Amino acid sequence: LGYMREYHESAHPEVADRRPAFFALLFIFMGAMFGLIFSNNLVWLFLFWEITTVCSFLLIGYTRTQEARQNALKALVMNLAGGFAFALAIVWFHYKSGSIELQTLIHTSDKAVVLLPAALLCFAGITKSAQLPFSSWLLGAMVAPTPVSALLHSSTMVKAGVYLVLRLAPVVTGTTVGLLVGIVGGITFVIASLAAITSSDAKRVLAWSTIGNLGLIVLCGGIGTAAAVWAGILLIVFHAVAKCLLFLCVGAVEHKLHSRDIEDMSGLVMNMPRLGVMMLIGMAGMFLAPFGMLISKWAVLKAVVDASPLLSVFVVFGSSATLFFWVKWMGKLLQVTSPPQRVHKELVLGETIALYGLALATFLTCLFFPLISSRFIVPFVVGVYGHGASLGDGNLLIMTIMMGFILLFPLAFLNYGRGVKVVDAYLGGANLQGGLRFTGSANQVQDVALQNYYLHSVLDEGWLSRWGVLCCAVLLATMILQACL
Amino acid sequence: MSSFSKSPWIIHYDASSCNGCDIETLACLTPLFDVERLGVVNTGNPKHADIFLVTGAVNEQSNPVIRNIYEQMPEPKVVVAVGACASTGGIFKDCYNVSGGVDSVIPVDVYVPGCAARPEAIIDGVVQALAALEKKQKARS
Amino acid sequence: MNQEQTLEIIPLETLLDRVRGMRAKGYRLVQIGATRLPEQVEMTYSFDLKNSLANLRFHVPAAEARIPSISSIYACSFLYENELHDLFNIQVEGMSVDFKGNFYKTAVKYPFGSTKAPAAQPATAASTPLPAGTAPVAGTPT
Amino acid sequence: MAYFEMCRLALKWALTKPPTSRYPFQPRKVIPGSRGQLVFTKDNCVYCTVCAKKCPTGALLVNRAEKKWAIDRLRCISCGYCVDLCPKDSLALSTSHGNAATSRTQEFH
Amino acid sequence: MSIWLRIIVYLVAGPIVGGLLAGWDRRISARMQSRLGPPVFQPFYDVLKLWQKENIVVRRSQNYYILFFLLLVIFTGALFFAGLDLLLVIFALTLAAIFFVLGAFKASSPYSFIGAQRELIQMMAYEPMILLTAIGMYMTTKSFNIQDIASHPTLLVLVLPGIFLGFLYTLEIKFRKSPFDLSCSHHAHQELVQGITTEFSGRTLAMIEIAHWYETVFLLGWVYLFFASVPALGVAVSLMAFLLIILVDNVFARLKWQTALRSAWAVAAVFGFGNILVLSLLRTTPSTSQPAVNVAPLAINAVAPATSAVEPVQKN
Amino acid sequence: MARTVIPFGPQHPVLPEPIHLDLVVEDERVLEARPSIGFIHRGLEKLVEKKDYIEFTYIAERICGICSFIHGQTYCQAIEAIMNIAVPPRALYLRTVWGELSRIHSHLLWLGLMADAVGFESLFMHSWRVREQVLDIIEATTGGRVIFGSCKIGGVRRDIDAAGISDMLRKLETIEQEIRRITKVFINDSSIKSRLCGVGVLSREEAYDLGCVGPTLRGSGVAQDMRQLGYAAFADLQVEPITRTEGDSYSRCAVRCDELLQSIDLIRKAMSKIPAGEIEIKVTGNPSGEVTMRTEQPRGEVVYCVKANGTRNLQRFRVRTPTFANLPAVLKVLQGCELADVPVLVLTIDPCISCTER
Repeated sequence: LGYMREYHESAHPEVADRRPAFFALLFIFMGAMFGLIFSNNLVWLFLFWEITTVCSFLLIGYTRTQEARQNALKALVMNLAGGFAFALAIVWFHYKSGSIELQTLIHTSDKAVVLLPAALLCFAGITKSAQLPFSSWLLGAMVAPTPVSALLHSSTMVKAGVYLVLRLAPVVTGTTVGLLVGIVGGITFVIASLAAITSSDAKRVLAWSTIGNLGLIVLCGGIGTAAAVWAGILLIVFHAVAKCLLFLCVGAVEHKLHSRDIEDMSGLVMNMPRLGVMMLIGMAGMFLAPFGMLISKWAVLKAVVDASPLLSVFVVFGSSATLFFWVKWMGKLLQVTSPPQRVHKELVLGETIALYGLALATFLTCLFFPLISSRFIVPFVVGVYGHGASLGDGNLLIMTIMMGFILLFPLAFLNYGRGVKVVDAYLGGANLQGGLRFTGSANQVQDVALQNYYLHSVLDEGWLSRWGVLCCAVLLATMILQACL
Repeated sequence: MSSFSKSPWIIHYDASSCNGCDIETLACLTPLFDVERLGVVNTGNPKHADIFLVTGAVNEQSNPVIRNIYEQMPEPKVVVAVGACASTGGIFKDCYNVSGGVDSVIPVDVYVPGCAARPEAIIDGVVQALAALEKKQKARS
Repeated sequence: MNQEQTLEIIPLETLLDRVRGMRAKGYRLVQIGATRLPEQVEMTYSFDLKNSLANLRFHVPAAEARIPSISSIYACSFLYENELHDLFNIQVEGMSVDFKGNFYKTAVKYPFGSTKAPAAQPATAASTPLPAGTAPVAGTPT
Repeated sequence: MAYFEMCRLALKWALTKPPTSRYPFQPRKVIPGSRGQLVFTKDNCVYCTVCAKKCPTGALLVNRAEKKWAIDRLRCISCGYCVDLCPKDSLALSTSHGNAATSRTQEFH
Repeated sequence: MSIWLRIIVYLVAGPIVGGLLAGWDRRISARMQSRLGPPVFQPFYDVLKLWQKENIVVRRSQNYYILFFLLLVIFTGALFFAGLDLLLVIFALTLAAIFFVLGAFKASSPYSFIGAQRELIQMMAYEPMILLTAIGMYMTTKSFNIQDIASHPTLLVLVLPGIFLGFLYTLEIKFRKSPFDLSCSHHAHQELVQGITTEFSGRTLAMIEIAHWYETVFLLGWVYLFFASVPALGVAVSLMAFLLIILVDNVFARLKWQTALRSAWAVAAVFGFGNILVLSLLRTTPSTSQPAVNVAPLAINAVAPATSAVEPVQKN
Repeated sequence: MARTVIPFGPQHPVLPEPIHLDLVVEDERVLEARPSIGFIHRGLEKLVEKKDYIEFTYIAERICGICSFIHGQTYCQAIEAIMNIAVPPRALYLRTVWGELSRIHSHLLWLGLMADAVGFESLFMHSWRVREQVLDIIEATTGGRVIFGSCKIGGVRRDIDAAGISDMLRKLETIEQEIRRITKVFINDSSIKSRLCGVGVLSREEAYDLGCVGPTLRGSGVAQDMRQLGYAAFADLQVEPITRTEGDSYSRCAVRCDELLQSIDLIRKAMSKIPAGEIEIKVTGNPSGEVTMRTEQPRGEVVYCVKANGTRNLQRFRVRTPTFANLPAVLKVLQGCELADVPVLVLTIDPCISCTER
């Protein structure tokens, strides 16, 4: 399980500010996470699991506002429901097989015995990773301070859920339970990606995107083939790095602009160049071709198509929706509608280290992706399945070439602004000199304002999540029933 | 270079004409005259255009618009004043709100006579404009 | 031809009531027009019902003219009223959409409302007999 | 089927010779009676200046003393008012549409 | 090296063929509109002219995005004609399109902004179908490798009729032709002036044109892939598809983005997914007619130390 | 949330004439559209003080290049009404024919522009191709393509001889066939329907209250047509207003499609009834008096208020053009429409800005 180490290292540097109590909580949290990952005993696992639940409850409620408390409670209730399922699974498994070892569970060949506990554990994993019927707690958790959000999202809490699901993948693979888990993940991915389009709150977009990506991981877990699990783990790693970077960026921006509305981030690359570029790297890391997330999505797609092509439809639709909201956000950062106002002292030292580190990690994980894969992930997959998976070597070479393209892009700026004449934007001939202003109705000077599309006329967040919750709840109920019978 | 005379892209603006020259300008694009066979494309965007077709005399409000559009066109560019009004102010030159032909605002390279200017006359104007375009390009390089 | 029309001179004070009455009878607002007379502006409100035209007319002094807006009765009147303001310098009070003098951008402010009234016998180039010899060419061609 | 009407129209025309004129390369199709450029015949002109006085755009300039008749082609709107008024029939409208010019000049006769 | 040869042929012939196709497109469209139309070489004249025009920009960095758009489109096509991984080609294409969109965002002008948003909507609309096409091809040929797909003995269109139709539909969006010329169109766009290209002029606009040529060739190459086992038919059908697109361009009004998005997703769900559904149903029932292809796909290589056996399919 | 604010016009490829709108947009829904006009305001109403009343005919014709003839005709009618001139019947019939020809060319022009506004370039081209055939008739009979210049106070300036009439009727045959083919597309094509149906709905009451005129009003089900006043030869030719009840852009389009055929029909009727005789009578003296003259332009009712005081120059000349009356309707339907509908809605009233702003 060496890969987990690597993944934690990337999550570490951000915890460099705020107060002792907070820090202590975080520390406990981190500890619990380590425990969670390294324990094999189901009871221990359960203990750590519940510690994270409680920690997250405390962390979300940290600001002690009404809203924070409510959301914290919501998180607690939902996670406890999952914990309950967890407990039930342990009891049942112990009753049936007399063992409380995770390894035993995984390697027990008698499907009848392990299926119900596996299903229950999956259920627990799904609650923890905020899959659709339970997604609201994670969205609510956005009231917490940004490092908490970052922690919850990118590195630990929610990953614990998918980690569990992935661990169980060999058990559920090929069963109806696995299929249903996969479908829940798939639906979550699509719905969350669509929902992310409709939101202009940066953290909410990130939250939805996290839910979506976790959905993708759960989908992998549900499919449970070697390639799928390999892809799922890749997703965890890359997602952790890029998401962490993004959360910290949003946090830093919020700190400076006192807003986390994406619309307010217009022209960020001009106003806060370093932060803007970091954010762009983070976003590129989330969905652009040569970066890690895309490699993993690619792997996911291949794995899914190999295992059950029908499920690929979720990946296909979901990822196209993902594309939309990321690109429009990136565009917003690049767009300059008003004269740039440089914000001084963009970042404090700690933040700088964290952000640069993570940005570097985004590149490095991508560049050294084959290494990571073969050194850490493949051994794990091989350990479980007896064989591993990879993308073709030739493809990796091409990926590297594309990465080269991306790295070359800043070089283009060496020629910045030479040989061109700057004129005003086209405004139907009504433009005024300098800036994006035009003579409007009644000879009034109007400023151009540009707002991203949220597709409200075809997508509605409430409607989406209602139906998503309904579908997934039905599917989960079917899953448990199926496992019982 | 000959490429300029083979691919003149136009933009059309109505400074304050009676519409007659406008629809004749549009008629140039339509099947009977089809200036696209000469490579003309109506871009509707100053940043892509080579030839600025202005119809109508200039009035108080269209004055800055013409100037803006002209400034947003990349070099080399030529201006064609289409019709009597655009060339001289025409029948409206005595109106209180008309300041005269287009050349009172921006330099005009070709004048097209007529009220309303016939499509053939406009085509003639564009052909003359191409020569001016070539000349300007030579001067640039 | 059947261009039936009636013309009624009304005092300015009754304008709103009369217009309301017109509206109640189902008339459509056809136009609001003004004519600049030497000292006054002659206002004409035309209404139509089933192709017969009814005009209401009143006079306001050319300087400092003020009339109430009928845009609360006929919503479409705001265009006419803004035009009256920009061309005739008539203050229209209570317009639903007020362009505040920016409806038309004219080179001459209030072209029809200059204090100098148009001469009864305007002398223009076209109609004035010119001394034999040369005919005028307004604005010599360059 | 009405729905495919446009397909029919497009395909039919794709296979038909287009009605496009080849104008600058071939002469324009002239419709008799079309109002084009004003043509001045010097022979019977008495330089009465009626045309110049009545021209709505002031495109004509007549000097009786010097027996000069001039026209600014760019101003002329081919309305034919002068043709109607000319007492000596020395003015007529031709069908040609006149040439585009690169500068504003007057034409003297 | 035949791969390198193919790439070089593509790099050289791509713009020529693409430009000629664009020229024919304009000419045929003109004829359908009862016009004579421009000369076939018109696109080349246009690009040549644009190349010499003055370079004007709104934001100084906007042109670099377009440069990379062009490079990446060429790169995509090269990958495609080199016969590499189909998914990778799609990703590269997406990356290219994203650079285009970001360039328009950067220009920060209202019309290019709306064009960019609409282009994004279009990308979102066609992406599923394009991915499903790749998946459908993979399911039939057991490989994402274009080389393998092309040399596969089955006539893909027979197995993937739905996907083929869906792909043609997407092509309509990809070529930015009516009814889906939402973000920009060749002529003045009635809503957005020049849409996404509004602020790009001169050399940069020429680059966009060239990129479109490359894209055309690459996309028609993809159509060919459906008929790759009968090359002559493939070429013929690609050209027919191009003609069809021109015809559709001329007999449709522009649809709204809502309609475009909904219909494209519906097509992807019905034709694309439907086709895959049928395929997977057929596959689960044992059929002898399916040729057993045992070419080791590049896609999933076994790297396990114990065995190099391929496990591409489900275990059940 | 910040909203998108963008300028639409004055220079915009869909607008042959400049008009400006500040559009406040969210996603693509227009929340607010603030107009700005005056880009074509020349102030020609005041030109009566400089040009005499006969010369002014040429200016009246150039108020607008599309409805040019009917402007000239209305002006002449107004002066004739003031001066009590009895125009020879043949002249009245010729005016009717030219008026209807200009309606056909204007409606075809509009159909083309509308097709263009919904992104249907090829239909635009076909509409304008047919329009050129109409222009051929017009040029052959009047000598002008868009500015006819054939109307004068007291009659018309040109006659159409028998050969000309039969030639015209023959050409109208083919034009009618072509028009039927094109209008079929406008009426039936589903992609056009998807862009026009339900866009810019004006109920009967709204349209009437907003003072709409012409096809805009008739598209909402109000049977109002100034040709029923019986000016020119319309007293002898029965004109039944064509109406539709839906009140959306599609119904306005359909009304115009039907009016094309109606106009062809009217020309045929007029040509069959045309009396022989003089085409003009001599006009002497100066007008004195006041009249309000209304006629039906392709876009609807135009109102001329002419006041003369016995001099060669009119005292007041005022035009209220149909577009001016229809503008409030556009502003109303623009609220809450889609950005893609803006060109459609701006064009749905067949705006003629140069008429409107004079």
